[in-house]
Amino acid sequence: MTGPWAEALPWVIALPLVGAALTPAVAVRRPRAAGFWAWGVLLVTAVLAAGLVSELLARGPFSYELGGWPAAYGIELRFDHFSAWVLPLALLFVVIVPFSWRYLDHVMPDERRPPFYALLLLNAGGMIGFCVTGDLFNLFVFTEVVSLSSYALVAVGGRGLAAFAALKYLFIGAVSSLLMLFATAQLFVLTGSLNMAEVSLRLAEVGGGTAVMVAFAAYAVSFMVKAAMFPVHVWLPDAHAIAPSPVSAVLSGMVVKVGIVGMLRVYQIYYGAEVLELGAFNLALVWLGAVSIVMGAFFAIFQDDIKLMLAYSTISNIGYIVLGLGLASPYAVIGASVHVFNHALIKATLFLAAGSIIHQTGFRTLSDLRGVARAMPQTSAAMAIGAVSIVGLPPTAGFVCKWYIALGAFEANQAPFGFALVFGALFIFIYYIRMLNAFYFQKPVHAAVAQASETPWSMRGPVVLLASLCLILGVLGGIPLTFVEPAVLDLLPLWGP
Amino acid sequence: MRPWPLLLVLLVALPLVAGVATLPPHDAPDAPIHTQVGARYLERGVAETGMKNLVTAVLLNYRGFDTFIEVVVIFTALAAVLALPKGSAPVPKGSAPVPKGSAPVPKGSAPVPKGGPQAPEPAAGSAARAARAREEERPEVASDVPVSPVVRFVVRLLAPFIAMFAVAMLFRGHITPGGGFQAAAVFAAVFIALGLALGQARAARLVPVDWRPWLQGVAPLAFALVAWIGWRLTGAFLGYPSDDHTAQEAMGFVLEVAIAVGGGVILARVFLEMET
Amino acid sequence: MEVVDVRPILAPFVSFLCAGLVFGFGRSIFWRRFFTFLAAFIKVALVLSMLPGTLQGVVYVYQFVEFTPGIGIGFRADAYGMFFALVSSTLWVFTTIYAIGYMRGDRDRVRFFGFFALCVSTTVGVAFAENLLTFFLFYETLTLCTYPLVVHAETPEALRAGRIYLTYTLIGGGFALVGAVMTLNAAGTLTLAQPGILGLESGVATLAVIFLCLIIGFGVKAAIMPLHGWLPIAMVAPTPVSALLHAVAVVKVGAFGVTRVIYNVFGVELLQQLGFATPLALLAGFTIVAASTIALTQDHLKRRLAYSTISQLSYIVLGAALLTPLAATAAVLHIANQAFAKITMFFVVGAITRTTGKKYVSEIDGIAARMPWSMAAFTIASLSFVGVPLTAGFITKWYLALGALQADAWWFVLVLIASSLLNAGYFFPILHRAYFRPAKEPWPPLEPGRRFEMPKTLLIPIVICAAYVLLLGVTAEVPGMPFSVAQVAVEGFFAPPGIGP
Amino acid sequence: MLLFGLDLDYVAVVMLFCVGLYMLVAKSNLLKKLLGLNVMETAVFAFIVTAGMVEGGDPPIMVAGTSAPFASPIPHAMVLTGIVVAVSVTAVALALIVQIHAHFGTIEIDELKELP
Repeated sequence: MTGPWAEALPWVIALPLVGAALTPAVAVRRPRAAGFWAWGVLLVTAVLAAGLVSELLARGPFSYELGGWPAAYGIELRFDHFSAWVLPLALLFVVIVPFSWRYLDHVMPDERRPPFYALLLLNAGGMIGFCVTGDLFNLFVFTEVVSLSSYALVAVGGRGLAAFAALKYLFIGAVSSLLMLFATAQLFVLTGSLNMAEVSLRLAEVGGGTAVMVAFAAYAVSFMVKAAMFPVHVWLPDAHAIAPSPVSAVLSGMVVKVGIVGMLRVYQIYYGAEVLELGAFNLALVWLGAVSIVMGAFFAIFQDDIKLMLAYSTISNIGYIVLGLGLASPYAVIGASVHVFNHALIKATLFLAAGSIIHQTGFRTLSDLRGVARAMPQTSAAMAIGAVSIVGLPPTAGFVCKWYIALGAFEANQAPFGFALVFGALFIFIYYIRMLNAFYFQKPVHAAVAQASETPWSMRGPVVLLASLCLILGVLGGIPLTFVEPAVLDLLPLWGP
Repeated sequence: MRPWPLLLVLLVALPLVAGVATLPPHDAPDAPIHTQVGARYLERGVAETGMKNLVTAVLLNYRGFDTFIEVVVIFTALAAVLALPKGSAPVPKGSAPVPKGSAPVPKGSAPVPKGGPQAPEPAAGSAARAARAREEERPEVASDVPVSPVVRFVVRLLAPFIAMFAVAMLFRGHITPGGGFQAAAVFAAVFIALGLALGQARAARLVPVDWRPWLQGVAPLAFALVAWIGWRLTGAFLGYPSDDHTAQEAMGFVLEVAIAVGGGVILARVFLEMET
Repeated sequence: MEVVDVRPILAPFVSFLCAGLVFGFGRSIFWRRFFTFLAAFIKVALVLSMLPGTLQGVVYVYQFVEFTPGIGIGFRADAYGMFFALVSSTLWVFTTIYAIGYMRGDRDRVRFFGFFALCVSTTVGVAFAENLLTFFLFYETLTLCTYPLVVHAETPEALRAGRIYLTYTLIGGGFALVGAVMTLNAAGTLTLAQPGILGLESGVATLAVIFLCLIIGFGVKAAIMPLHGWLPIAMVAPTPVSALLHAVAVVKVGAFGVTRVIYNVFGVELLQQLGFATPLALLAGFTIVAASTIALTQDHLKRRLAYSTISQLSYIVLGAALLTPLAATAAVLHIANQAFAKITMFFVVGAITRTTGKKYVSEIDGIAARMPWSMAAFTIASLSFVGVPLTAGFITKWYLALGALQADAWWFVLVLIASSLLNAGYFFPILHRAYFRPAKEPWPPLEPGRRFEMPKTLLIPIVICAAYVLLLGVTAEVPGMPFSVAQVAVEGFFAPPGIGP
Repeated sequence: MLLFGLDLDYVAVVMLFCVGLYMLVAKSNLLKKLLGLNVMETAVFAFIVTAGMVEGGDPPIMVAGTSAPFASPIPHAMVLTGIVVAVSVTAVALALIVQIHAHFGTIEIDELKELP
């Protein structure tokens, strides 16, 4: 029962990956062409993703059996409602890549552009694959594509410190990947299968046990590291702050979400099998989420570097998502899932706007950037909208998730966390208001800042577009719900107490 | 010695031991790992895939998509190495502080931050030309330690045989342990040995500059091609026509060769790029 | 009777569009004024065009988009919302005229007028909000839009004031959000179309928390003591902003919110059972007296007005909390009465500062000779606050007193009397100095070629607003005047549950 | 082999994993850390291969001379993929270490931290 678009499912993964393999060859004469090539490939990918989503909306979740092998014997691709995330993901890439065309001028020489864009394409393809695969080992391999390209993308912009931040990211990321592989192997040993649905069924037969629990814990820790939850977030701030801004937007907005999507997949397996009582684990998630919110905000307050500030706020926002997942009530999980997308959008806005400002002025600290809004009004306005949005104030996209998760907290009778969520967000606003004050209401201290010009349109267009989307989705908050609600309602009947 | 690493290790070790302790015993033939999917592969693998080496059958056919992504991973490693800044710009200890982050070069009238090392290299025309220029400037022997004539002689003597071994692994892979990846590793080993013994420039000539952009991506491209052919023939991405053993073998062969060549080239290039 | 009509959403949208156009093309003075006035008049026309229907009991509704399942961003022009929208859209016209004169030559006028328009947009949005979520969306947006106005001067003092303002209002907003969320959990709906949506079955403790959260949330902007700290400090803003903040937009939105909570979220019946309104009434009574007392000690003109505002706002809260129809009428009416009188005063004070540079009560000896029109207007406004008959303020106090007696709470009448005396105590010295003290030094002469004491753009709004204060006091019972709208609104509050107004 | 109910092969794998982890967290030299990571990877691969083994099993190659029981082919394919991934990670890590060395002149964390 699949329509014509279902055939596109493997190609939506293969296209960016093959595009990446071709990038050096395509750009051999004109390295700058790599950027246009990558954009074209992502555009087609986005069209395919849109087709898949339309298929999903028309007929519900569907599978693709690679090589024609029945699900458990080959690799199964599964496009369910959570997979719909690939469409916004591809679209965000389509917006971010044009921004990087001119932005890279000050980051790297032309000859390194082809591998850079190849890495971006690999990153996109890896994430798309991660979202649609229905096979545990395949999930691991895609994780590695994403991680490996992310490590490298962190380091492309600078030398010593960038390489160091990337290496730190690599070590921690590699250990987390290993934990994931270990957990996969354990489940394989227990069930004899790697297909998620099959594993879930077989786990129900095998029943619980320490090994099942340890596998779950290994997955959880692994994905928490990927998502940069509070105690294991140490790799994130340096890596995200030091990377070139388009890369920061990708990493902060989307790559950390690999951890969240992964967690959702593991939930699907375990809840489907009903072998573990996850109430205690959910409670731990709620606490970790709350602590992440506060600690992320707390660290961010002391930052002067705008990108470092944004990087810390990612930790806070992941805290929201995890808090929502842990609360395990329908509204909370819906809010968390919606925030996966909204945060990507907001963070992309913020990082691209910050990148524009850095690109035009050459400064990156608040104290240097005073008064920049007069010189760059549109970019600063985008930054302001992003800042308001990330704090979750209406009428912006950030509010939607805060509303849902708060609703979920009270629905789950966890009122203290509802309060913590609402007021924790205000705590975060302290540092954004500092930023906005500096940009708008203080006198410039550098001539370069006062005389900076607006960015070229290839950079301003994406920023303005993303900022407008932040506002529009604040009002039309119901749109992401179309995809998220069925997925959550599928998942939740199996959910803990 | 600081105590916290040990504590961390203990903290990790206990749950892991607890986890593995409750797994089904691994040697038993009735363990799930042998009775589920694995059993079908052993029973019907040869008939379904036409490959006697079932590891290869799993690798290229049943779970061919994994292998596709796997060659993408190794291509990612090359792209990563290529994308990193080249050349050295050492900072002597105790010199001016390096600005945090990749401080960009401002445009126009903006003052240039002090972070000299962060400044970009001048854009060097076409990538290919630049790469070739770099190859030509490369000294005959990259290492500053002179290589002993004995080593050189032995390497030159053995290199063809090792390469032959790699080719054998590639072509006998369907019936003996071996296959594309193993061949790629051995190819790369020959290359690195030659590079160390004879100088990188001579080794680099083995992989012509003009071919590199295509050769390094040949494995993912071959997978995409085979996947497309399979899609046309059987209606499934990366599907092998189950009744046509010739087609199965041809497709598998293309993939193995592409993996060996692509993997070898990538590993060799990673080695070439790792100059200090 | 409910009628689907696009006007309730069009009214806030007009000034929203205007803000966009001002930001886009505002560098040209002509276009900036053109768009602002055009939008202001269109908005007044839109609101007025709905008035006849409202008086006949028609309610215009428009559902915009669904935000969360079952709860959309909806607009609903019931009588109370119409009343508030009328006040704010009318005053926007006057404040705009005044602001053009006041801000002449100031910098960053694009930003100023853009956010000004946004503030009005959100205020009307609050007025027409169909449910608590829509209400909250506009309520918070208002907070953000006023911030650039508060810190307009960009001095460290202004930034500090802005920070305090944001701290108060955003924390308040947080409470309001929690309250709204808990209401949705308890009632399953957030609509403001009914006289009360919560019921006793939710449990008294939950209801108490909801009441507390919502009252704190909206009470911050209504400046109920002890949540008033931001208001006097925010006085550093330019005078048109103070006028807008203190007379129309911000504080009234808070008071409006409190009224909505009492009458449309909880409902009279439930609150009478629960008895939550009594402490609120006591707090409001305390605020009325205490703020007036503080106002006595203030020498800075705008600060004295600010404390007066705090005191006057609690009339609205008190009126709402007494839970009787007559007191509710007073509360609704006072939104308009206080707005026109207080905006007159702010306009005058701004004009004094603009013309003579004086900011303190002690500095304005004999100013009536220099600025007769302004001081006449100020006198009318003062009389209104004291509650002299034939002014708008008298109507409020009369109905409030009747309402208090209706509620058997005669001691509030004492509060009202004390408040009137205190009002006289801090306004009459100003008049005394202005009219009867000789000037300490000669006032600066009229600019050549000018017939009146100040530019017409400043004077016209002052005169019209003062005239309106008198008009409201004299013609209260005339159909079509605010009083009749207020009566329709109050009928809605006290309608039996289940039947919309 | 079982001891006190513990499968010693698996326990050895966990111990190897811990040795690698210790190297990764305790060593100051970046190269040694990388080696530690590789040891950890090897441990996990060993775990997978061990799990796929069967008592007296032959390699799963269906040619003359082999007979049942066969080892499971899937773990071998997994490990092969894993090794390639590990090689790739190692390559990237080495490239980064080379850069760090070129830039700072050292690859000791202790010394890197003292740099301004």
